[in-house]
Amino acid sequence: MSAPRTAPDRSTKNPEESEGMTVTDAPPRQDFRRGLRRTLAFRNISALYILAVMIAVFSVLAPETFPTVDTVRIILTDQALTAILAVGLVIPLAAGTFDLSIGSQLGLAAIVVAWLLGVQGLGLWTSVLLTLAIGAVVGLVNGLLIVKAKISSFITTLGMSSIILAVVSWVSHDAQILDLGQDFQEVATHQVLGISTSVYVMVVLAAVAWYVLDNTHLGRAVHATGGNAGAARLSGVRTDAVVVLGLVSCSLLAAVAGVLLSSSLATGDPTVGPGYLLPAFAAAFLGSTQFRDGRFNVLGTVVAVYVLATGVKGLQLAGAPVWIPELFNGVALLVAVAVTRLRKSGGRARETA
Amino acid sequence: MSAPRTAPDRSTKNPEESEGMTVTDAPPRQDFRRGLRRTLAFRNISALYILAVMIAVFSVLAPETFPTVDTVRIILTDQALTAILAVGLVIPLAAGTFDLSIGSQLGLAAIVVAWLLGVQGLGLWTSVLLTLAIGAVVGLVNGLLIVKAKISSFITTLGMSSIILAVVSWVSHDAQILDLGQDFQEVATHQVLGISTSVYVMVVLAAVAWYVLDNTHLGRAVHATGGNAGAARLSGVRTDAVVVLGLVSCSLLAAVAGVLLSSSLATGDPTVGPGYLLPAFAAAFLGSTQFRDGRFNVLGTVVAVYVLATGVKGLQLAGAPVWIPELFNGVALLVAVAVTRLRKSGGRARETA
Amino acid sequence: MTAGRGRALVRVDGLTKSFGATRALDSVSLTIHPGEVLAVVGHNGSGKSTLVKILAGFHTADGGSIGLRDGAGPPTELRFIHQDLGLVETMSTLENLGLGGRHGRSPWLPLRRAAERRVARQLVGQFGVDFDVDAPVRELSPAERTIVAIARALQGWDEAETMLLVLDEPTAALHGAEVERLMAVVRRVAERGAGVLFISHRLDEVLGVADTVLALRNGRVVGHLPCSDTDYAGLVDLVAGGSVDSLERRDTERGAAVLRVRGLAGRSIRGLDVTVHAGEIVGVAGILGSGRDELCAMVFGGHPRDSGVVELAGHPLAPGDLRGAIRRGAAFVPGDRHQDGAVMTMTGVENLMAVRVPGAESRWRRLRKGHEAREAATWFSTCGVVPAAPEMELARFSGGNQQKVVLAKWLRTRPRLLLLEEPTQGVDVGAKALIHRLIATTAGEGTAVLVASSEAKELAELCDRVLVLADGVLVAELQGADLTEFRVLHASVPA
Amino acid sequence: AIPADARKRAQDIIAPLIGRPSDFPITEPLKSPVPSGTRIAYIDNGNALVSLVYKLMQPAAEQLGVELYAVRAGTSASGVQSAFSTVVQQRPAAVINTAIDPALWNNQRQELVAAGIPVVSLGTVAGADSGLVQPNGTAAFERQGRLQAAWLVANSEKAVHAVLYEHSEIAYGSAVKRGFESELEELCPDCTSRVVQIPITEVGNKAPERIVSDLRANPDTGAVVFQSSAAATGLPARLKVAGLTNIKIVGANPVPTNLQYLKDQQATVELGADLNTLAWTAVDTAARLIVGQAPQRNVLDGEALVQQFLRPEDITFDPTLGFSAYPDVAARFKTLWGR
Ligand SMILES: Nc1ncnc2c1ncn2[C@@H]1O[C@H](COP(=O)(O)OP(=O)(O)OP(=O)(O)O)[C@@H](O)[C@H]1O
Ligand SMILES: Nc1ncnc2c1ncn2[C@@H]1O[C@H](COP(=O)(O)OP(=O)(O)OP(=O)(O)O)[C@@H](O)[C@H]1O
Ligand SMILES: [Mg+2]
Ligand SMILES: [Mg+2]
Repeated sequence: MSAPRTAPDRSTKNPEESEGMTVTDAPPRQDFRRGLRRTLAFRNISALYILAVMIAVFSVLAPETFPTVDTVRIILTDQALTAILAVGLVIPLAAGTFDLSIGSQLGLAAIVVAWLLGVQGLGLWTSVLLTLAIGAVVGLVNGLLIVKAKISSFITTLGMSSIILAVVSWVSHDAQILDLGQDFQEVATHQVLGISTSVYVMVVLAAVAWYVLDNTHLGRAVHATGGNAGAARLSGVRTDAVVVLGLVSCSLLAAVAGVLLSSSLATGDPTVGPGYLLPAFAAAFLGSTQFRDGRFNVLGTVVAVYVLATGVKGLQLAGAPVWIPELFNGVALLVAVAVTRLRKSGGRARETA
Repeated sequence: MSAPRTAPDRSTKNPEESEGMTVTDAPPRQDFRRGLRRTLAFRNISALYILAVMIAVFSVLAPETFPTVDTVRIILTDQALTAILAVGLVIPLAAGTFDLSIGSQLGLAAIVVAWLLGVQGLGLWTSVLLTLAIGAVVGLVNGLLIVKAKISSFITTLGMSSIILAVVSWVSHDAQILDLGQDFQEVATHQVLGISTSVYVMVVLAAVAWYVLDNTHLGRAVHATGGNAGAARLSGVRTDAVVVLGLVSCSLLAAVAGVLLSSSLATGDPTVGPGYLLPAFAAAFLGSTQFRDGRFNVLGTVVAVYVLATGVKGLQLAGAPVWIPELFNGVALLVAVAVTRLRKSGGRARETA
Repeated sequence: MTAGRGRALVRVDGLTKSFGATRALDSVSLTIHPGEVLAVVGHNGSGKSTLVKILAGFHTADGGSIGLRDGAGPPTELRFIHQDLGLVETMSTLENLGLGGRHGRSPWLPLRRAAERRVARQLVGQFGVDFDVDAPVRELSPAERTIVAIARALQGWDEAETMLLVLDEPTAALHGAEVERLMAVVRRVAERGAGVLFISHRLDEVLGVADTVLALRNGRVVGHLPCSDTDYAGLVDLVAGGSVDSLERRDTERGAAVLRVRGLAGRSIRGLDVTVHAGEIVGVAGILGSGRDELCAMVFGGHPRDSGVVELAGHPLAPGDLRGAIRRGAAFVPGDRHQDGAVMTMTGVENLMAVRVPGAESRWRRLRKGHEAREAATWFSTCGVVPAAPEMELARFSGGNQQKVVLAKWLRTRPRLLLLEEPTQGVDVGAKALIHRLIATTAGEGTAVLVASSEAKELAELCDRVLVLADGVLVAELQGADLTEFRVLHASVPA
Repeated sequence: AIPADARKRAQDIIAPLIGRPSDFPITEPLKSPVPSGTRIAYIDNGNALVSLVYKLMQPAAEQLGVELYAVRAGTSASGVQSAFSTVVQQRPAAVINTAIDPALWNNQRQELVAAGIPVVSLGTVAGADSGLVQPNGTAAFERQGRLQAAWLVANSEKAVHAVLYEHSEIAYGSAVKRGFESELEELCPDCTSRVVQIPITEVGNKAPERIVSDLRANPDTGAVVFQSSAAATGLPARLKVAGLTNIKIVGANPVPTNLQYLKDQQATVELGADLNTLAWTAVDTAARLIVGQAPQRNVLDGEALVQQFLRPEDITFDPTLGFSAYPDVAARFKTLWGR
């Protein structure tokens, strides 16, 4: 059996992993260089290239306001919640489950924490912890409906989303809840080195999610469940546990985002949740085209959130017509993904749906 | 996903097909009776049972207002647009593609027809036809992005939805467009036998979609594409054409709904589209659990739209608090689906995602 | 059946196809004439499926041409049975048969379900089986699915004047008797003037049915000759590039009983007792529906049981408790690789490492990439996976190499009980011998092995003892001198 | 039956606003000109009303010689915050907001106030300590409720059973409710009123269904009062289907569609707010704040809103641009601005 020892077309596969993985028959030096070239390939990190171009363009168009430390601070802070939510979403998506209720879950946490603080008069940390616990319970219910009642995740979370909106309406009487206290407001907005706490929270949560998903066996179990739950189960992965765990983590992160939102608004607002759904999905899907060649991943998602936000901010600062940023969101999503796809050697299209 | 090759509960399969189809090795009489029993099985038509219960309950709770011809007429009319949109959505879903842009497509058609009539001053039918053509083009673009640029349908239509919203904002300057003329208003609201034209339009479109999807080889090709695009392609189905065609039909139906909406509002309103997205998805998914055992189907979808609407209407007439209908929507979706799933002998859950 | 009669149905010239750096086909040329059965053989990854997929239009070739018969008469119609069958699993047999315009009616006209059902029953009936043609295909067994795929390719063939039937390993999941029926059909098709392109790793089948053989190695044609000019050894030589040692029968040293099954019953199995000792290789034979293809899954716990006790080294294995079974040392290579065996979207190494070996990997600590690379290098070479590309998505490996990865995944856990369903499906002769040796070595180290296979020859060569099932019960137990291919086949066919 | 004197009182209250608008709000001239190159930011969240106001402000900005530009706020709270923080960064001379709840941009409000950038906010009811100047604030909304109640009493023979459709998500809702309920109680103790919440998310789609259901569930309801008539978009067609034709509809803050309905006789009366004058007033107020001149008392009190009851016959203008009571608004401000 003369095995064809031809180099497989690794150029398209998980390039960041080849790094440091000495392939037996190639000199390590060259391998490293090849790995680097792959890592920097346009289709692998298209979003970063787009980012670079945008920074250059907007620095010319809005030289006074765009290329400033302020812009960076503001973008970081403004998008921290969307990023937290999108990172949370990556987990169930990687495990092959949709969570369409994250937007309303964020809204639920935002209202519940305000209600506990402002109406029930509980203490700051009690309220926050209770809210997170409620968030986790929602995730648990989602998860159990999916694995026990065997309802598809799409339907489960669509239905759950309606239920949560009803609860929000019931708890808040559709009105804002005010008077949450200065302390609470500090939770999200306290600044360290000119950057508010929500950014730090986002970074920590994203780092944890990244570590677990990309660097541990548990993370691999999550991806295996998403890839082929039946086969994963037969290899000893507790796929049901993975799905439930994924949804609970996602809900927890949504609850964190909700608490931070109410804190930064200093108000519990019953209408804020659903607006976050699509941006989080757009970021997670765009993120999946970055770095890991089609796999949902945390780093790509965070990058996607900030690339889109930078574009919008730049357009705003450059004084583009009001409808341009929305157009940009759509076009950027399509272009970034299309670039990744077109360069890929044929076959295997339409992976998702 | 539990056991591989779990004992198939074959008794539950495609029951409506057995009806009237003499199976050679069973006495026709008995076979027919068995078919009937399956057809009437709770888990197969749970939504209809729920409907029956609701009608009974609300007739007691709101005896004056609920069990009246008026209620029927009102529900029929109110939901005609949602039903058209949901029926449209069934087609790409059956072909395995998501269309998250249907809501904004509806909004686009609503604005475009108003703009052509009110601002450009074109004739009634010219405007309507042009609007439908534009709708079809949007579907075509969606389809080409999916099959040619090989972007997943989820991302494509998410991005497209942003782009459409930008276009709507640009065309309408975010303002309502008025003065569409009495003739145009009649398009949707003209009454025949006390029922407005939009209902008739819905019935005709649903019938056509039902015929094609459930009763022709073309429909089978659509389902095959959704079931396993690769296998379908290898067996000679032109899956790319099916996907594009599915999205174009869906967009056409969304455009019809948009035109009818502007007609019944007598206004082009730039904000109306997105609100229709989730109801249409809920109906299509709930509908997929009815009649055809997990397959997306038109009849189930139309029934789902009206079952949900009847519940909401009954609750409103019985004077339930504002948030109850939303709760009902969520719970009804979950219960109807769970019932279908639980009774099924284990296995094979989480088919979608 | 004389090759060369009439004009060629298909003429392939200089076909070339690369996937990245892998040259899957390298100027391959062939012709098939009416009535000719051409067998294509070659080691795993030699490009056979790629050739088929190019003919089917699934891949586009980098170079070369494919000429279908033109001029007088209708152009050649190609019919396929792909290696992964290409069925829509969510749809019924009936619906799968109707796909792709075979119905000859406008796609807009109403369906004629009653007629379709009649035809479907008839097509399936040709193979002597009877199952619900309205059930979704995913609920059928692999063999039943193969039959659906064959039935689909054959429907209406007698009306097609110039047909080329392409079969990519159609027999991988079939049992002897079913294989016989298929061969009969293939021959009939050829007699009627159709051409057949037949791919198989079962070289005796090739000799039995083909007129001509085309051998591929690394994408290149290394032999194209009439069947009459060669024999089994010649074919082995073409495929494996040398002769293959047949398995040395070892002296059976039975250890303690490792697996003890009592009164097992399930969907098709009705009360079965099995004991497998350490170091013993026990085969399971039987035709479709005999319970042969269910036993391993039930023992492992992946398949529900109605009753019965399964004990591994004295500890009961509960149905559904797969982790418990794995912890106790059970390993299960399922018969359906795509559905149950592997995660096709993950890489080779990820699939290899998918089963956690207790103690070897820590859950929260960073994955040890270096360690994984070493494991992959070791196991890919042990099991002969080519290309040895651990970072390639599994879907891009050839069918046989995917199978080797799945085997490697479980062998790596050094199991106490190895449950194998069709372990060498889709594997070339060379690799098959390698796998047999691996299994024997594993058993030699004290592992109890239970092998379910549709291939009597394999069981006869590999096993110490073969259990023959029919209708869910044990009908014969063969060992020693009684254990021959013929006796296994004979015992499994019900009187 | 409603006592004659009560009806008389009610008629007196509404009479000044029937067939003619309330007084022009701005009377004091602008003392010094706005420096050239002044930029004023506007936050546009895509809402029809918000965009309309932007459109109406453009001629005013031109007249004043300032650059007015819009920043788009997305649908989520982050979108709003992001838009406002863009504005904070741009440091315009003033910021004008319409109807976006200040709670959603509290931090940015503080930053704007701290940076000394004046913020004119239309249609919001933030507290006095917010640092926002709100030309139509709490007072205007309470008056809206009172006027709607008075109109009902003035135009009914018998005691009416009214329903007020409100959006509690919108902060000014409670002001309208307060005004409406107290005035109705005062003028007509026999009259009853219900307050029904319409979720703001249903405006433009499901609101009419909810309204029709509510009216059918409460068949004795004789009058419908809207906190904001936008919720009535699509209502006439639904009422037609349901056969509910004898109900008085007292709208307020009509969007162009509502004016169109009124023109087509598909509504009874709208308490029109003159958005055109309001838009000019906002620019005027911003100008005063920019040059350091104190706004007029009525602006600071949130009463600088021109209102008029609009009947079908009053819709002699193009509804697309909304109701405009003072066609010569440009000329008037030109004089006030000394241009
Ligand atoms: N290498 C792996 N391969 C597949 N799945 C894994 C792997 N590592 C962890 N998991 C999954 O991660 C989850 C957490 O694992 P858990 O902590 O229960 O492991 P454990 O403690 O070794 O299990 P047990 O206590 O049952 O032996 C489980 O769902 C498991 O299936
Ligand atoms: N989509 C793909 N991407 C990358 N490489 C591929 C792809 N498809 C096939 N290959 C490679 O092409 C070569 C030939 O594969 P092919 O499937 O034709 O082999 P085969 O002869 O059918 O083998 P088997 O007997 O195992 O089925 C293999 O090295 C395989 O890894
Ligand atoms: Mg192959
Ligand atoms: Mg443990």
